Amino acid sequence: MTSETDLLDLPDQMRDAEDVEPAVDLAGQRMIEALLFASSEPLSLEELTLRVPEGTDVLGLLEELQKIYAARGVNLVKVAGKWCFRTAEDLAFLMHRNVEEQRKLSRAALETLAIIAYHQPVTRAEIEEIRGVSTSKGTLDVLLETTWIRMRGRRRTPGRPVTYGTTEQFLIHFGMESVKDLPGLEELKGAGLLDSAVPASFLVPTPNDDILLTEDEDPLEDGSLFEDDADEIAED
Amino acid sequence: MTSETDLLDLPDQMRDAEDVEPAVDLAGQRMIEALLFASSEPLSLEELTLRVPEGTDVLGLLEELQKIYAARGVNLVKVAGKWCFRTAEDLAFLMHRNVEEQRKLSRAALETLAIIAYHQPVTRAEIEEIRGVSTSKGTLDVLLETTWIRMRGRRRTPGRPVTYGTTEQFLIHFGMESVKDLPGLEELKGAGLLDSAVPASFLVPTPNDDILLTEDEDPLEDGSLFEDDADEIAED
Amino acid sequence: MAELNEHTQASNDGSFDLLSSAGRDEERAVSDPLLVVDVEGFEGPLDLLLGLARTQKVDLARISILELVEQYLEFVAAARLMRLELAADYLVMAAWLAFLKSKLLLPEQKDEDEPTGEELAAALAFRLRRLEAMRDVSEKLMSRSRAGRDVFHRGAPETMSVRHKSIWDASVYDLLSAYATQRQRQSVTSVRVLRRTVWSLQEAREILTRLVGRVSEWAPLNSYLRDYLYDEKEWATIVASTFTASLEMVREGQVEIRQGEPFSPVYIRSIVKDADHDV
Repeated sequence: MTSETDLLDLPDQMRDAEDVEPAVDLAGQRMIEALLFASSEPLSLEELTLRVPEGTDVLGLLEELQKIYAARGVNLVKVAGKWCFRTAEDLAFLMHRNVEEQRKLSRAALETLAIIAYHQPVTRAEIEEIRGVSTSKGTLDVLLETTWIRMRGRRRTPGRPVTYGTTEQFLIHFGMESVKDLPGLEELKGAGLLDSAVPASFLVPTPNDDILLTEDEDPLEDGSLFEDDADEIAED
Repeated sequence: MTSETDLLDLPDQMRDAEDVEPAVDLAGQRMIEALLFASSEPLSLEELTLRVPEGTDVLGLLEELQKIYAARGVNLVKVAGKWCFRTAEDLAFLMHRNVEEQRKLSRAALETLAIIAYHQPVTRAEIEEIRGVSTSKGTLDVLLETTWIRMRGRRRTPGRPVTYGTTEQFLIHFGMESVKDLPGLEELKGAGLLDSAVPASFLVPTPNDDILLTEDEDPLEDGSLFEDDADEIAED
Repeated sequence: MAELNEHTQASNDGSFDLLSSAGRDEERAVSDPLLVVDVEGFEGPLDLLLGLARTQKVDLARISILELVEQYLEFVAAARLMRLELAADYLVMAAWLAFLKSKLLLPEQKDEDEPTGEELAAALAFRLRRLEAMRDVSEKLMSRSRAGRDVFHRGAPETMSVRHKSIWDASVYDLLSAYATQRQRQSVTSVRVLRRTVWSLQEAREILTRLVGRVSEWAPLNSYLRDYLYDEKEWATIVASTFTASLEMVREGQVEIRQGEPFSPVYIRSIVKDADHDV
């Protein structure tokens, strides 16, 4: 298409020149094609010139090839001053393959998730306080990736730490109607998950995943979610 | 050119059918082109079909592409039942600079390779019978290293010797679609020279690199492949 | 395996020429009388037979097996004459060929079980043809356009990028047991961390000795301890230790204690050693 347009724009004498142009150097084209295809790296004009018979108009052939391949699934492109074949940009989607992997949560992630579920809205510092160990950023990132937890807001305390809570996906995945379905102390004991000898002071909170923020929560400012620094400072 | 001739020979109603043929599926062509071009390994019809939109006539597109590329420096060929782009055979002279020095196979190894290719599945004892000389373990090791041959299974005879056969890499390396493309195969078969029995019986065997074991083969036990002793015993 | 290059005086005729490696043929034609017996080039007796057969310059199908057998036996005889050691393979073949020769020369025996000389000769011819055929095709095979030598596959493959999408999995049970285990672990740990201050008997005794020494009036034991009561939590250990210590001091005659009734305050006073102080 473009070549047609170009032709129309050409002054007359040029168009005549085209007519007398020698036949396409197919042999040369084929050689350049093969060399570029088989090479493990892009080739420069000089490297190509060295490999084809003397007198071959390598640049001319490259430009011809570039036109020939422009509309195809593979294009001839010049990168860093060297030439190579590359699959067409619009077909990049073909070059990806999605692999779905079943993955298990680490124990740290499971514990953190459980604490968020029971104690929500809860800050990272509070999670650490309950777990007795510091929580790596990675653990929360993994949990956010599961879409089972979300950042709810900011606690109205010094440092304004982010509060975490569970999501609708959490309920869907674990087949609960609401987080209030999470078993309490007696049920956990009954299921044999808690030792019956736990101290009297041992409390299992009643979780609350209400969309509405609690009284001591402020809304998250838009954008601040993705600023690691802001988050770090808030957590410290 | 050929298609033109074909058209002229077509009866009228057929020519009409041609006329209503839908336009070339350029989008599909580009996708197949890109997928094959990008890959260093041949791709099967199934692999390609999985990667392009449903309903794409992959085989038809492959055949079109094969015609388009037939005259070019890079050809679309079918090896080992799979499709791939390869530099044109007649340009071998250009490519020799790319060749990494390949280890030359000894005459013993070459003969053994040919015997395995034409007589597969074949045991070491049978190879020795044909060559009239004992085969050193080294020869088979060298061939296994080329990845052109593989241990297939165990022959259901006393001693349960290992059977050998060729691999997909063998077909790819020698540019064959299947072992039926082995040079001179028909003549050898006709002359009864692929027969292991002496003198020629009426049974004319055909090389068989089918993944499936033949009736008189048992699978290799896992692990036994790497136990030299087990192999030695079986071979003796 | 077999003996390699042996340079020996030629015995007589030219029938050994074929034993020499082809490359040296011409040289020797000029520079005779050196004979080169080169078994190294042969891959065993069958290959040697094939080499001998080739010199008959006829189609292997029409080869004279008898002539071939003669040639082979001559070769072996010559090698022995030159005291060359031949590998066992070659000698076994020689023995078998000698047997075949006698079979071929003798009038045919009518024996159903044993193959005739012709049949054995045909079998040998078949094996030779088969070996030659394999040799031919191995050459044909290697002269094909080979990947990585004559034809090339994609030099810079565009590797398929794999996008991993994780599907996270956890059951309610995983969740609850993680919670319960974790909470329980924390509560147990905190109990262990709590350390109690314990008054040792020795400490209590020292303190009592110093305090009681000053007073000879009855006074409630607890009042002596008031100064040392830093912490309510320590009360039990203080009382227990001092009471035990006081009992010991009573036994030693240093103090007296009395209590009006169960659970009432315990009184204590030091024993005055002076005689004029009445009890």
